[in-house]
Amino acid sequence: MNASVQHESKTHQAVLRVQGISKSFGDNHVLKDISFDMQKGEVVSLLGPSGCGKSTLLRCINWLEIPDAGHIRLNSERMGYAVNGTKVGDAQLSKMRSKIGMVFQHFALWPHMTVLENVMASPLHVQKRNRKEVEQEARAVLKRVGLEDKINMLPSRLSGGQKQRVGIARALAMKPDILLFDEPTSALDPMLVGEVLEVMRDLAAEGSTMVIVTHEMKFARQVSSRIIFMDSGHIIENRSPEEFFDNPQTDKAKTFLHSVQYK
Amino acid sequence: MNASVQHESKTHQAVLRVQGISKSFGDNHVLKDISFDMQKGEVVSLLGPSGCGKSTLLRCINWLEIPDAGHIRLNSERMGYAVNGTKVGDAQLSKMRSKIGMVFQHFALWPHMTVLENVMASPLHVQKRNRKEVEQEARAVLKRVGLEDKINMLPSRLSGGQKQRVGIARALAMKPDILLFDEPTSALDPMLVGEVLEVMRDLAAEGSTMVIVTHEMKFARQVSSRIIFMDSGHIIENRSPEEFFDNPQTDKAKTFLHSVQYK
Amino acid sequence: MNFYDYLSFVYGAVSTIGVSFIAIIVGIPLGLGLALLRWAKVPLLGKCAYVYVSLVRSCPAVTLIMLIYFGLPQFEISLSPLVAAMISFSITATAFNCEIWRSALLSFDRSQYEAAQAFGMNRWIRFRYVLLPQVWRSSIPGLINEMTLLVKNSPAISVIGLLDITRAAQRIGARTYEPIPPLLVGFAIYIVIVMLLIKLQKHLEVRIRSAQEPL
Amino acid sequence: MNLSDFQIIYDERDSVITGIQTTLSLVLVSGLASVLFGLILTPLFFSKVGWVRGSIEWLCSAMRCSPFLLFVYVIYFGLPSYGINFDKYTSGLVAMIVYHSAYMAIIFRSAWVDIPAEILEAGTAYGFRGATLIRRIIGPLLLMRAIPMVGNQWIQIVKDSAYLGIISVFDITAAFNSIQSIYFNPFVCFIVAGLLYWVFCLLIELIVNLVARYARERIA
Amino acid sequence: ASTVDEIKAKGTITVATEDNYRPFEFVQDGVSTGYDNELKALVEKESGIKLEQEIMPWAGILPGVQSGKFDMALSAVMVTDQRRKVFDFTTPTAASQTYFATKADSDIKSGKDLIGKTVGAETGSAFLLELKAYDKKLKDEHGEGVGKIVEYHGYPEAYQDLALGRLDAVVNTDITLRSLMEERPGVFSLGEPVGEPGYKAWAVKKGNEAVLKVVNDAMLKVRESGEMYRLQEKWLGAKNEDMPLDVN
Ligand SMILES: Nc1ncnc2c1ncn2[C@@H]1O[C@H](COP(=O)(O)OP(=O)(O)OP(=O)(O)O)[C@@H](O)[C@H]1O
Ligand SMILES: Nc1ncnc2c1ncn2[C@@H]1O[C@H](COP(=O)(O)OP(=O)(O)OP(=O)(O)O)[C@@H](O)[C@H]1O
Ligand SMILES: [Mg+2]
Ligand SMILES: [Mg+2]
Repeated sequence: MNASVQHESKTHQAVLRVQGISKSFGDNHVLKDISFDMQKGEVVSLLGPSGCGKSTLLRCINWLEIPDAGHIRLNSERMGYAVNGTKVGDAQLSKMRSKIGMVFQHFALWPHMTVLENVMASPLHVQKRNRKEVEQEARAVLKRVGLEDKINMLPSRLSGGQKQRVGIARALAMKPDILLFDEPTSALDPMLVGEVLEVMRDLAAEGSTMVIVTHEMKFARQVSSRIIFMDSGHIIENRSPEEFFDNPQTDKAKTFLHSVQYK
Repeated sequence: MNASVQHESKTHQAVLRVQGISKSFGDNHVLKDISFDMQKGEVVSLLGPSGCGKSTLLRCINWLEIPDAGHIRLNSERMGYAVNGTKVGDAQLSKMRSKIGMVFQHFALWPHMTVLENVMASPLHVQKRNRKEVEQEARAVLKRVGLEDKINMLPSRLSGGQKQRVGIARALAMKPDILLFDEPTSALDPMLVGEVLEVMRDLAAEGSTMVIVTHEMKFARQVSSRIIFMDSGHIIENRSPEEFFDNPQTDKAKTFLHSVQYK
Repeated sequence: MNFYDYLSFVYGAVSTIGVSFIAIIVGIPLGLGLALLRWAKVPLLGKCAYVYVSLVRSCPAVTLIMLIYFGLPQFEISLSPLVAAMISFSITATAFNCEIWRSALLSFDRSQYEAAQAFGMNRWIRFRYVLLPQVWRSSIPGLINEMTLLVKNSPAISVIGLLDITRAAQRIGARTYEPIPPLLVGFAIYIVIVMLLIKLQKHLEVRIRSAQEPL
Repeated sequence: MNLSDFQIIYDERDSVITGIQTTLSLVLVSGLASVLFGLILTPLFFSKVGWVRGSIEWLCSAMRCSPFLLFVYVIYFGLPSYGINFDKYTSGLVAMIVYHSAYMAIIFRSAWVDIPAEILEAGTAYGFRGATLIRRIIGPLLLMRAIPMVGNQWIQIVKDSAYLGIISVFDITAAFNSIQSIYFNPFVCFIVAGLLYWVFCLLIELIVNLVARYARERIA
Repeated sequence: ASTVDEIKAKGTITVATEDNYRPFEFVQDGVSTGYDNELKALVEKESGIKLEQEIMPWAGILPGVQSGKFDMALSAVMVTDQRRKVFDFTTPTAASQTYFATKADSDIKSGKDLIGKTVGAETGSAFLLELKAYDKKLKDEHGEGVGKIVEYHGYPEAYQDLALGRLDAVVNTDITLRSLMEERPGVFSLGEPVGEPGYKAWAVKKGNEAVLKVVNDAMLKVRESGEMYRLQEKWLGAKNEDMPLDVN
């Protein structure tokens, strides 16, 4: 993979290093030797046809799915393993995970908590930070996504776009080193997509490090510093948005771009 | 409404006449004096922001929702009423409805019937036509939507795009005078939208009379003979696609076009 | 235990199964009828169905069977214990089946039903070709589960002197002053009956699931 | 059936009240205890240790297969052979709690399984684990989702309590059976008993509905 | 109610018999047998009327007769004042007195020893009422009575509880208790009477004179012929030849 070679020299700055990740479900070889690096402040869009393994890759990054082979390094700390190379326990793993913010396609808010509680839950109960401080920050984050007036509502009362903005706020509140987005707008009404993309655009502009799986091509092009295109478990393109969209190298990427831009 | 005036003279040819339809849910006045006509072979796209009453209007047309005021005439027969002006019963209403084909956002296929049975159900049990003939026609219709090899499958085994094509085949099998589509592609994966629009494009080309609620602007523009734009229960534009898209008259339409094309 | 003791267990098993079986046969269609009354919100009858279900659902099997057997003769309706047991169990089964049918009806995907309406199907055709086949399938596990409940409630019939499995065990225990062995035999018989029903339920669930996945 | 029949019941109100008290205390204690034990048992279904999972499943299917009355007999007449000799009220209570805890555990397990996977996964992704995950996320969702089923089971508890009359626990059914066998007014007696049970169950439904309304918008 | 002629024409009477009341009536090897059942055969033969029998627990028998479900309780029904108000009785089938029984090693010897103890009896039985009356008597004489009275659906459970030590004593008719002593020698022992001497008889609903007459006429003949006393000796262990003819 020339992608990983390309960044090999900058290892010490990389926020995220994905090295030779493979993963199978039974006979289904879903990820095949995936490697790439991300620098601080980079925004990578992960594109590819349905079933090519994008979600599985994100889930491997924060160890929700345990890869069959390969390493994930976050700030040079190896996910799932202690410094001495032994597997870490649940407690240590939780700590590592809390440095990765994840935004889900179907929001996955905790329905029994209010908006504020959703955002405060992890800093409070996992990071065990001071309640007052956490609340202040949570309010600030919610203001940032434009939801300061929905703070005490239950998720069930919110529109899809608002739910997803809570999802983003929840991820931000942990002060993660990197944000993972798994199709954050594809469960939304077309009219509500804009408000979520807006928030993500701001985050990108402010220098957050993000991996985004999306079907919004226009957005991906505008916001990404790099596009990674996957097909059946391989990374087959890993280039700048302009290069990728204007001049795709592989047939697979051409077909893909044709089909999503068809309408 | 200049739209209804415009077509007043051609009444005798109109397939569908919508005359002064109003409908409230409690305090929520959803449709306010809606009128328009459709000639044979016309394709009308019904656009408008979420909640403006598009679905409700379609449901009023085939009397799934009973309007508070106004008439629906299909081939000059009045929906829901007998010639002498009395309300018709379930049986008579069913007959009238079987002349209107409807395609649903979430497909609404009958999951316990195979593809073929779904398509044959209404001609067989409602129109009580001869089984052999119905089966022949159903196979032909399924071929037309490209599903001749899925005939004996259950809907649960199909992809979204295939499901929706069955939905269209089911509507066609009744040989309806008019087809209603309520966001036929918005529950589909972006990759599968194309195959459904393809089928609809063919139908339009072959001269079917269709009302289409959709968020696919490019498609609406290509395929429609007329665009009706609704906002909070009113028709506020009713013009040719070129006029509407290139030169919207109202601010509402401008905002709407901006927001859906934003991404 | 002697030969007659085993015979009395067989006799008890037959009456346990028989009474439950009759109750199911009666309860399934009547329950469906009540459920439809409630589902369609038929003005007065729907409410009556609700009260019926609520009352019967809360009445213990023992109490209901005593009411039927000892109470009805007051109105010159004199029933044999077997008939009284069957009626009392059918009353219960009807109420419970009504709830099972109703929840299947309520969770029935409305848009499909509307599709049937939109495609010109009248009330009967909608019921016969769209509603019933699906509701039937989604009710089967509940209905079989209800059968196991009926079987497990069958010891109630011993209160009016019918020889069910429990009563058989109890009589033998009372005679031999060794209560445990006959109780364990009774236990085993129930386990076999209920296990068979649960097997059937699992079998049907698997078949239904493979035949019909949610849309 | 006439007024004097009701008069008889009124005259015998002492035993009726005793019966109501007995049923009420049985239902309250075993209702709450079975929820508690059910909650304690539920995580065992998800244990990583095979025999733990196996034995909890065995226990629950044994309870699902056995009629309550038979179970009561075994506890009441069987246990003394092994030196455990509860009085009849305690036997009844123990039988109710053991029997219905198994059912509650089954209910909670299915509620647990029904929680959308993504929501639990979000918990894991955000660093929740073990006891914190159960306490903050799984637990509240589990309880709220199970409410209607728990209500149904409580009604079952009320009904099963009537069997305890057969081992001479003086509950509502036993009280009225005693009255009717002295005064020969079975119809009135059992109608009144049935109505009393109805009131019990309506109360349960009322409470459950109140809680369910609170829970409805909090369970996804 | 029908007349004597109607009954004779029809040829049957429906009767209810208890299923577990040794030695009067009980099920043995699937057949209902015992003193009352053999007496029934004699009465049928004498009267030419068939007595169609339902077997059920005690709790259902008197209510069944009272509500008209059965014509007669063909069972050893204790004759009490309260029952006389609702039922008419045949000529008595046996003399009976209510006794208590204890475990063999019990230190309860006399009725007075029951004070503060737990005593069991069957729901709706005459023995329960006699026990309550005795309890009242104890209270009047000694200031305190029986500790606790427990009602049972049937005697088998009561005997089991007695054996397990949950009960200190059970009250029942002397006849039944004697048969219990024979069956389980060394386990239980018979105590003292707690009631007045009384009689057992078959019962019909008050005013059902035709049935009573048909049965009673036959039964009186069986008694006169000495057949009844023979059966008493066989099943109850003693002849009760000096019982009154009418106990109503
Ligand atoms: N837990 C699992 N068990 C078995 N197979 C799985 C599992 N998760 C995913 N898969 C399979 O792995 C493959 C890749 O799935 P994945 O969800 O990663 O694709 P994706 O690229 O995210 O697709 P989409 O765009 O549809 O979300 C699919 O074939 C899927 O069926
Ligand atoms: N059965 C109903 N009862 C009450 N209100 C309803 C009902 N159906 C629709 N409404 C309300 O009527 C309004 C119009 O709904 P409708 O579904 O027609 O909008 P729409 O234009 O189809 O929107 P969308 O693009 O989201 O499908 C909405 O405010 C909706 O909440
Ligand atoms: Mg995915
Ligand atoms: Mg709509």
